[in-house]
Amino acid sequence: MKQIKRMEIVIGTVHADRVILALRSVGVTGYTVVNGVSGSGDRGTRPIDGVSGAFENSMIMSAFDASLVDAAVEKLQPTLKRFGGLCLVSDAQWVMY
Amino acid sequence: MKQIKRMEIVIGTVHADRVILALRSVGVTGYTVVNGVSGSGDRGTRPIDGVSGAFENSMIMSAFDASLVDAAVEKLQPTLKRFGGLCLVSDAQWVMY
Amino acid sequence: MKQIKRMEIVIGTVHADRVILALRSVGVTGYTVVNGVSGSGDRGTRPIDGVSGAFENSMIMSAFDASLVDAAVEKLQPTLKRFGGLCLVSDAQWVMY
Amino acid sequence: MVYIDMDVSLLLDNLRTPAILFFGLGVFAAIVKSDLALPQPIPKFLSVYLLMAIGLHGGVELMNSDIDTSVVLILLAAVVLSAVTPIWSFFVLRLKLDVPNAAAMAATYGSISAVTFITANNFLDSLNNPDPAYTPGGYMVAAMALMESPAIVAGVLLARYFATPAKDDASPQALPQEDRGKIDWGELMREAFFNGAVIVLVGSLLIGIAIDKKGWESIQPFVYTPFKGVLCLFLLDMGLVAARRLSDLRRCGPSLIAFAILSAPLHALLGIGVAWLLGVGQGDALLLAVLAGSASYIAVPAAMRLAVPEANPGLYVTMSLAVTFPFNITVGIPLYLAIIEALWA
Amino acid sequence: MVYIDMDVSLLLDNLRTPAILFFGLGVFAAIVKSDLALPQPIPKFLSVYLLMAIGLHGGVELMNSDIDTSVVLILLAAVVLSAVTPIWSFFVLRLKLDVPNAAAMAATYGSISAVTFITANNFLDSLNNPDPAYTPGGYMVAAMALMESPAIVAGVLLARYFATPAKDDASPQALPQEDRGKIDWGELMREAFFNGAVIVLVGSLLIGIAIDKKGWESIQPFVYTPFKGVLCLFLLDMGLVAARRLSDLRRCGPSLIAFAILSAPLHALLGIGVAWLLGVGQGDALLLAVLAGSASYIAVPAAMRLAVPEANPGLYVTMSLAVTFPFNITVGIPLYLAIIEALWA
Amino acid sequence: MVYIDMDVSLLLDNLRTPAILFFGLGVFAAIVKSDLALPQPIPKFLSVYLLMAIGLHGGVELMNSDIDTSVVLILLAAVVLSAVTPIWSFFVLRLKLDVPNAAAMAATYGSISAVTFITANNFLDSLNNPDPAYTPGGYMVAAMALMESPAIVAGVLLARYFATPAKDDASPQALPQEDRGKIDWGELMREAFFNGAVIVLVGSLLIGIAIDKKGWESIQPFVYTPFKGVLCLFLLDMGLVAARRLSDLRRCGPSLIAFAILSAPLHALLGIGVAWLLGVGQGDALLLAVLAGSASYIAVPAAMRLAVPEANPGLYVTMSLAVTFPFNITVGIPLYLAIIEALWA
Ligand SMILES: Nc1ncnc2c1ncn2[C@@H]1O[C@H](COP(=O)(O)O)[C@@H](O)[C@H]1O
Ligand SMILES: Nc1ncnc2c1ncn2[C@@H]1O[C@H](COP(=O)(O)O)[C@@H](O)[C@H]1O
Ligand SMILES: Nc1ncnc2c1ncn2[C@@H]1O[C@H](COP(=O)(O)O)[C@@H](O)[C@H]1O
Ligand code: NA
Ligand code: NA
Ligand code: NA
Repeated sequence: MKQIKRMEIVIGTVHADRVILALRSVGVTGYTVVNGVSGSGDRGTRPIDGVSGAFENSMIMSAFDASLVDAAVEKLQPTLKRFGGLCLVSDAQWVMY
Repeated sequence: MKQIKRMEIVIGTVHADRVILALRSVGVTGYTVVNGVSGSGDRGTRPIDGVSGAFENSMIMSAFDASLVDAAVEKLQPTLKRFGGLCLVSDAQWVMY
Repeated sequence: MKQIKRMEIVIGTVHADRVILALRSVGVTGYTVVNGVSGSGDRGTRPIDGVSGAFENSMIMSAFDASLVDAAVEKLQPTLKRFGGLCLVSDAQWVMY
Repeated sequence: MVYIDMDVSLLLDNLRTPAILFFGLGVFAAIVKSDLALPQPIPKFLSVYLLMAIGLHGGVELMNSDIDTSVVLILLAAVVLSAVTPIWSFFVLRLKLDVPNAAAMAATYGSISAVTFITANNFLDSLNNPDPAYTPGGYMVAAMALMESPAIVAGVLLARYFATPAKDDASPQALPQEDRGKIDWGELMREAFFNGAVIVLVGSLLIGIAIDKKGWESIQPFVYTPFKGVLCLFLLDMGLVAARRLSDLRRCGPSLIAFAILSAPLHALLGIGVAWLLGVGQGDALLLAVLAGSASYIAVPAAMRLAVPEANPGLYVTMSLAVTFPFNITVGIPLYLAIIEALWA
Repeated sequence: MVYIDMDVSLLLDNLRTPAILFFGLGVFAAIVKSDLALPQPIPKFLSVYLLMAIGLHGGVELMNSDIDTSVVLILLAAVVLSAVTPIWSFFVLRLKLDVPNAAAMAATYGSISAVTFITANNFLDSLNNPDPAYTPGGYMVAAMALMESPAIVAGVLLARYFATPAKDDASPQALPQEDRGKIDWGELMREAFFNGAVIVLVGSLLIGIAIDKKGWESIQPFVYTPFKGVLCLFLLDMGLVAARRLSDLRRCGPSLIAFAILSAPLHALLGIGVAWLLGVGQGDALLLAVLAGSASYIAVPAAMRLAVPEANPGLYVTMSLAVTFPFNITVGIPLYLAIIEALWA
Repeated sequence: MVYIDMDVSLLLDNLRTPAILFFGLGVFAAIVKSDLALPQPIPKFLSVYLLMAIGLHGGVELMNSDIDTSVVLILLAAVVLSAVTPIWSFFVLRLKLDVPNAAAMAATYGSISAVTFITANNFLDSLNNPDPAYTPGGYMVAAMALMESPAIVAGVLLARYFATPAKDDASPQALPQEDRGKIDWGELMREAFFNGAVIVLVGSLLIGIAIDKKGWESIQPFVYTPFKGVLCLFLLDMGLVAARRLSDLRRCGPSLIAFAILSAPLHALLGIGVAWLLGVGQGDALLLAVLAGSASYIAVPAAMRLAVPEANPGLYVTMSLAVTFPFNITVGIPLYLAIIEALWA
């Protein structure tokens, strides 16, 4: 098992592509996306109300080496600043196989 | 980055509103909800079998200050006791922007 | 609150049953499954493109006692080796009720 | 002899309708462990469609039929049936189950299955019988609409009134002391009467009554013409789901399975008896039998998970979906009609 | 007196169409806190279907109608209306809102609601008026298709041109200094013209023009015959969604609600005035009124979340969906027709 | 000259059918990076519907047509084609791909695309040719149903028999030593014969055979009348998906793309040759050509991810969906018919 960092980002689905581009730009190619997520944050509640998709969120989870965290965060900052969202970083162990 | 706590709750979708009310009542207004989740626990397997929605679960993730954990747990206990579910708390760092 | 391990597995939906069987075989009966997940990893990008379901992933989260981790990992290794996927282990506290 | 012959031919007629064949296809796919699935929310969508369609059509028919005392009596009988069957069911089930599980199961069996009702309608239709007594009245949809809520109310009241610490319950903690006997009437009424399935059915029925001929004609190509085809697709999914639950039966035990199989014809006989007393036609009688004999797997489980969370849905949904529903749509419907034909002859 | 009588009877006619009754059912279900829901992606699927159906039918009708100068003038008027209404709306809204929110709301109200348009069509149809002036031309669908993009472009340009740090915005950080006034034209055009809703509508219109009679007949049983029934199901969901948003209205404040209610008839009057000047029939006039008076809740919000993320969708979607839309489909449509009938008489 | 003229007019006829125009709209939307999408499980729902509809209709037609030796021979030829084309494809593909990828791709191309088959049917229909030889028989659906499984079996057997450590595979670990050559026949049969797509198609075919005229008429308004319209919606999504995969083509390399484009007409010619030998009509010949020339993107990929997980779906799904499918439905179908008309003349 390898010690790594697990990053978790929640952002509007329409902006999820920017997050993925930012991650890729620092060399992170592994990620998992959960669509159809709803939530509440600084920008109010975002129900998935079925008519306008404008409120839908996505959750992006990515595990990568701790050395990439700073670069990733730096690349993500402008997107988060502009479009809002949540970004968490935690420790985890990667089961190698 | 700020050190916070990440709470993760899995509960029947029909009871998810109670969890959100409990969180809000202690001042937690940021959370993310994933619907259409299935699982297995003390109360048996809950497949999403398409006819009755009675088995569907939701996963609620919320990041907040460590100081709120005890209050949140206390508010959530009755709901969990009555309706079952899973509640995990872990450490994470919040990327400020 | 009880100190436990939180395992998180991302794998093709068609292989998710094997993961659950592996967990059950070591005595883990609590888990949560999120279907309809997309992602990117060593085996390329897996969009949910709507025609062929061949690319869809599932995310399986399971919380259990630290003593079971080694057995679970051992059982999961062949499936991960054969079909790919991600397996993370992290620390969390289980809110007892 | 004659009755048995009739029954077998009715049975075969029923088994050859497209809807039942698709149910069989779903069962087959589940048994051979096919990966076939109609993922959510498609089945939910189809079930809203079916409820809307049956409600609208019932409402329109209701407007075109004479409402006399016998109709009022049928509706009354329907309400009474759905309120009373849970009570005896509860006491029978208590022999094997704790209070919450017995109450939830009782509510399930007091209520109705809209798809079984639709399938019975479909079957009557496929018989092509020219006798008008074989054409059920639009008020039967109203009867169905009236049978969901009383059963839910009865079940919740039983659960609250007899509340004791759960015994077979898997959860370490049972209903907390302070909750016993306490009834939140507002919430109970909401779950019984404003349940999604109830709202769509009752609302569509009322809309069917409210609209004029032109309105009905404008929506008929969606809510009426393709109805039987959509039912096939829905039953394909029901077959998959029911058969995939069969593996849960082991955990339910033989006495519960016996209840699930026997209560259907028993309740149906009760319905037939009431129909006979009221002197209605064969079509109405069959539908009343099917309403009494069927069990809910949409509206009631949703209400029970909220109101009686201590009960295990793995019991009441499995019984209703994997045992009673298949029994009714394959064997039950033609059997009930054979009995009715024998009695009415 | 006569006008008011007429209006009331038109109003009642409108309220008795199945589609509006289902909208009411949805509102009722939300108010009584029913768990009824049509989960995603069903509403998305239905909305793609409705846009495809209206586009195809419009295209086919367009091919069958004479294209003369008056048609070209109507199309031009439509474009101008949707480009100009956002501008005055923006300055009015600026009294209460910061630049991004005022711009997003202005774009929302300059654009159109396809479902309101469809409902108006449906209403005209249900009147059964033999006068050909009551049958709108297929080019009205083209007019609708032309009104989405200009409003989006106008909104984004207003947001960029007047960009200042947001003031009511909940986010701690406003539009970064370097973004002000800077316009990514490629992205803007993509959001305005290649938006999913715009593509389906315009594409289907063009396909409706391209196919021959045989092609249309082959797809008509799917895209035309069941159309009004599908609309009922969609409006059921719209009722649910609109009423569930009512609780957000408190946070919006009375002046915004006043704008949402008043701008509808005001813009509709503008549309009626233009129609009157162009001398079109009552059917076309009603549709132009409805296009001008309605506000977007699908295409524009999607574009605004990308292009003006500083604006709060909780404001512009709520206003358009929970206030203007219900107003238009219940009261607005018959009201506008009553005005038109008075003017055209 | 004559042939070329004919081909161009057939090509234009084909490109003007609504279904193909919607495919084009989807491609356009993807190319301009529109956010248009039909999210899961809508496409899955539509594909189950299409398989069910084509199966039922085929079954009903089969009952109405005379089953003679030539029909049996066609069915036999279909099975042989789908079992044999993977073999030569495998050896050709091995020049560029490792064993698992070559085997999975070979199975993909041996199998069939139901939507291509439906589109060809649609095209024949749109020609309105009075010659009965242009109306294909219901047994062609049976032929299609028979062609999925042999290709899957062939692919898995090839993968197991020639198993060596993967070479182009991105995964650090190849097929474990102990798995080589070992075949789990039970699992293989389940994946080949009880695959969701196969079950729905074969099951609906059998149900179509089992039901009587009345049964068919009761479901026809859902499974037959709106069929061509639903196909448009599905092809809109196919256009989106196919074009969004175009960017993956770079990674596939020119030789694979050449295979994807060339194998379609080559296999189709094989099908035409067989049809010619059997002396069938032009309609049947076109369908056999299309079955032989098309590649799977639903059933086979699902089976390959289970049975040959070492193969990269990014290769075989992309080739089949983004190259062969668009080629066949736009150019292929009219091309094959032109060849058939030349040969049969
Ligand atoms: N503290 C939090 N915990 C969990 N999710 C959050 C939190 N804050 C924000 N989110 C998620 O991120 C989305 C956007 O957040 P915001 O930009 O703050 O409105 C919300 O709709 C939530 O889904
Ligand atoms: N140990 C666990 N790990 C992950 N998820 C769990 C666990 N226990 C319970 N869950 C989830 O919580 C739901 C309700 O749990 P329970 O009330 O224990 O049946 C289950 O259906 C699972 O989705
Ligand atoms: N580093 C990672 N972080 C998050 N998810 C990952 C990562 N690597 C792989 N995954 C997920 O696991 C799936 C299979 O991974 P792989 O077998 O490496 O292609 C991917 O499609 C992703 O959804
Ligand atoms: Na009953
Ligand atoms: Na407008
Ligand atoms: Na082929």
